[in-house]
Amino acid sequence: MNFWLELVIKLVAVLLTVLTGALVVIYAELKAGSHMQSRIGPYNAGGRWGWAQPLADGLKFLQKEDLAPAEADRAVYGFAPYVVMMSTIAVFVVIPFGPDLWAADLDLGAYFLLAISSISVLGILMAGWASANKYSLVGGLRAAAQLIAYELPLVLAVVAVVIQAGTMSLNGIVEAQADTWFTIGTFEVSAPFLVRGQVIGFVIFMIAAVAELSRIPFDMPIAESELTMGYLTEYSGIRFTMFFLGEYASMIALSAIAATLFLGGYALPGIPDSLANFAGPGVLLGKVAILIFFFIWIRWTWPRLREDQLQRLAWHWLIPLALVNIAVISIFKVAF
Amino acid sequence: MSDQPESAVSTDAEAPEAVPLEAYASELADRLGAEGFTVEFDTVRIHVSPDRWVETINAAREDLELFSWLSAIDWSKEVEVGDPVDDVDALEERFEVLCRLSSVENADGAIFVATLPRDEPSIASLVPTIAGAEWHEREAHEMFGIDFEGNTNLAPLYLPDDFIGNPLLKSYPLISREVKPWPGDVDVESIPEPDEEPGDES
Amino acid sequence: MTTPEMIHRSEAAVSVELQTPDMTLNLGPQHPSTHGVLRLIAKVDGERVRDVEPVIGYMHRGYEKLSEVRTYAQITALVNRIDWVSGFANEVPFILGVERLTGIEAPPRAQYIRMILTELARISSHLVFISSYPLELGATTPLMHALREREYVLELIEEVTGGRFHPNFNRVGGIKPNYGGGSTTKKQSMDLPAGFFQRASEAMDRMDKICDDIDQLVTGNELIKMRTVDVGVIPAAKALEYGLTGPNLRASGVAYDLRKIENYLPYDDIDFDIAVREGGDCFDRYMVRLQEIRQSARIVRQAIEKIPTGPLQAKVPRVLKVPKGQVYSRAENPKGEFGYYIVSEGGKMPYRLKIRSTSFSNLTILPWVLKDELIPDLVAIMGSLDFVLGDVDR
Amino acid sequence: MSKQIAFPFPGLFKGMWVTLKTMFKKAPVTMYPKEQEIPVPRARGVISLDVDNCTVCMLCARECPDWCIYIEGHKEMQPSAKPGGKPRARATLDRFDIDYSLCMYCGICVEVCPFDALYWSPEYEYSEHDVSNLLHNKGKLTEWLATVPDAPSLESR
Repeated sequence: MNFWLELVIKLVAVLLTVLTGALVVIYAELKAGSHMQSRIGPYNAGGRWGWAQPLADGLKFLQKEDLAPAEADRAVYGFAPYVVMMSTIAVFVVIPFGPDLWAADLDLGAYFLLAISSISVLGILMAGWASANKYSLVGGLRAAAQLIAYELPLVLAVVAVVIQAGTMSLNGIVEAQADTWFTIGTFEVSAPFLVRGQVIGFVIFMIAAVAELSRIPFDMPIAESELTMGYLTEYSGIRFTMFFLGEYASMIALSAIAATLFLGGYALPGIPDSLANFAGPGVLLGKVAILIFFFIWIRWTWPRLREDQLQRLAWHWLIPLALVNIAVISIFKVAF
Repeated sequence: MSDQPESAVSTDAEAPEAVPLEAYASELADRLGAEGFTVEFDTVRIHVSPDRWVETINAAREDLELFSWLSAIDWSKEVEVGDPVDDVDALEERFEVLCRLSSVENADGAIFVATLPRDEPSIASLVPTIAGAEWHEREAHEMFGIDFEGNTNLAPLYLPDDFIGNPLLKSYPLISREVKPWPGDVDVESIPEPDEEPGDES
Repeated sequence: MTTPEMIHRSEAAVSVELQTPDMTLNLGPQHPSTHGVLRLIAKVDGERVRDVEPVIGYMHRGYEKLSEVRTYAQITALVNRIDWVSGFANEVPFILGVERLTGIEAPPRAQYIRMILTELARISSHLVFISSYPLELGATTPLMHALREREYVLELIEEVTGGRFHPNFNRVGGIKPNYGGGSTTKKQSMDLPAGFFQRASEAMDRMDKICDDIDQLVTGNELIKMRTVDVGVIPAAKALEYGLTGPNLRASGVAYDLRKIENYLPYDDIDFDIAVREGGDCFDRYMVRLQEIRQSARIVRQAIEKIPTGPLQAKVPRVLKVPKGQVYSRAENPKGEFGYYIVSEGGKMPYRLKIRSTSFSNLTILPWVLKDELIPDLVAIMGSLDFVLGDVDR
Repeated sequence: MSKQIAFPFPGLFKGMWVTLKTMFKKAPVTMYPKEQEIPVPRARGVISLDVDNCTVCMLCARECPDWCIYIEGHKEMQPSAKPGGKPRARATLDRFDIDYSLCMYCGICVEVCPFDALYWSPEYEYSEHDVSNLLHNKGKLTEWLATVPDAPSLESR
């Protein structure tokens, strides 16, 4: 196939996945959250069950004036949302949706993924600093401290998976999970890494993912009751939409990563290889949906932590635990 | 439920204590060396000399632990709003500063009253010993113009910084009641006399 | 887990190396955490609040001045707007004060109705706290769950008084007269409507259930404990010095409840406990209120069992003459001691009305208790004091 | 409830169970413009006027704490009910306005009216785009009279 045509198709596919995915997740959050609160959520927009609410919200945001504070550093202020959005979208490039359904299969997929997703810290710091607002500044700094602290357990949890899989390619990791674990007679049993001893790694990854997303219980950077909206305080219109979509897109991205690394990605035991390319996206989306529901569920149930408690959780508990996890996994890998 | 004994409802628990209440008040006034006391409607008022204001209240706090509130009354002959006092001629114009202390064990409690002159009223501040009095004193300062010596932060509490006047003084008019006529003032026109009715004139 | 010493030790290590200038952070008057128009000027050193100066008065309506140009009947309509989440409870001390001045005593049934409605107001006020406090800590769902249940209480209040928030239901010597449907009904009082007892006891069952739910959702939640336990500790001596009353004082271990002490309504017929906790931190203040909802539900249940029949209005002269005198009348409001110092000079209107509003006194402790706390704790402590700005500013 | 934090954090999961249960329950929501709640009979929604009963005694206007009732009237001579009797003066209402932008719904006017001319109606749908339209005149106040409900029956004990 023509290289350029293929590139365009892949780009459009990734963009569409990200944007529609984000809209769907926003709708899911509105709806599930409101039902958890004895409300009914969106109801009127789009006729049935208010399915068009995220679209309507998006349109509304587009119409809003794009305000910038007089004291703001215009260039940085304006550019920050796109940095966040970009880092999120770039993550999707390496996620495999089927044995042959991927935008790019890098040898260092897992490495690329962690590297690119930490760029969003920059965007958030830019937003916090350039807004010329004390709430934004405190929020931005909180975000930076938090994202850097939780980048480590996230990486360490992934390292354990990479050790177990023996490859950094995401496709390779999925295939490693689809491979035979052991056989009972002639029956071949395969299982995702979660079952194969990565429970602690998965829990660490999920906690760190929530922190990376700055969602409750780790939403200090935007803590409404303290900092009004943290680094987002001054943003409006299209730029706010970027942040907003970025947040939900990265929620999908992190869920997809977790599904790929720990839950077997597009592979599902029992689905033959011949069907994997067709069933793969569905399987992956199903797993992503479960994880996203988990994110939504805790967001509407728990309160938030305090900044020092959050740091203590990362440095005193998660990072040592992740290191122990790596050691244990390595020993098992070498011994068996 | 008419079989419910009516006597079970005792609302005025203090009524039988009326005599002990006066005994309590006089005992308290004696102990604190106050100028006097009044007990009316189950409310104990201990009159304190302004010089011994802080001293007396601190002594009283030994068993009346809870600082409840502090405020003032403007006794004025000139009344811009509301009803004037009962007997205007006999009134001695003055400020009364009130401070209520309560016991947390029982219903004991007393209102300490110090009388201040109406021009340049000033009294020692309670803030050094009762930190909670600060806002109450600030309120009394801005509302009545009473100076509390020793309270370093007498900035307006409620009112804007550039507000002029002391709104709770009786001489301070209530603007909202002056800019609009009272609708109740209109009366239906008087009944015309029969011989003045238009038809009869001709 | 986290002890204050741990925080201070880690802070000390940092502050030796980094001397940073303080930043002034302005919270309010429009800010999500101040639920009302409270403004805090906080000097912060990083996340730590060094000094805080509350600015109030954005909602000052001058009730003390307005009361000087209103008759006693008109003031009753005014005072239930002071602390609007428990409107009924504000009327009670005022009307009791006027009754003490005039020497009129309301009949037992009227007093029972007052007691039932006061407790319903207490439940509704505490439910607002239970809903808004986790919200300040970031939990959004208890808000909706508690407000959903509060609706049942407000419906009860509305059913009896005609107003959800501002009942204006107390009259000197009894309760509000009936109106409409011929002049004869006007001489009767508004009795409880049919089916009220049934609906009230059903609503009280709901209150017990929501308390259990809130226990699961909030009280037992470890994150809530991490945020509130040992945060904003107010020792009893400080609380008394600053005039804290109500749940804020009882959380510091002082069993001061005017319902037991003053006995201004037939509370001695009812078997209930004062909720007291010893710690004086945010968690204890929260727990006291949660327990008080259960106790109030208990009071309402007993009251609807014990309510006597009989008249609702004592004999009151057609033109009510309030004699000359001064009275301090107080009652246990949901937020603490609420009092009116009424100075009557024998006129139609009081000569002076000092309103001892609860939240005002409860808020005076803010500068002391917020000093050297973290910004997130500032929000947690402020919320735990449970104030209403209308009650602060009057 | 203890202040201690137990390790496996049971409280976190109990909370999640509560929200999950709530999610599958029907939400107690009234879809306002489509469905309407029926207000209780005693609800203080709007004040209605029975012009025939009004004697222009001004009591309500005088007792109103907000001064939001405006009344004007004049007296007319009417032939006596009995033949040959003296003609009587009867007060006629010219203007009766309630300014609902000022009204604080205390109900004092309804209470003091000695001739049952004022009634509370629980109607609440009279919001306006322009604040001046909240001044309801005699005609509009009379229209509300049709919505006044009967007083509720009382608790039997």
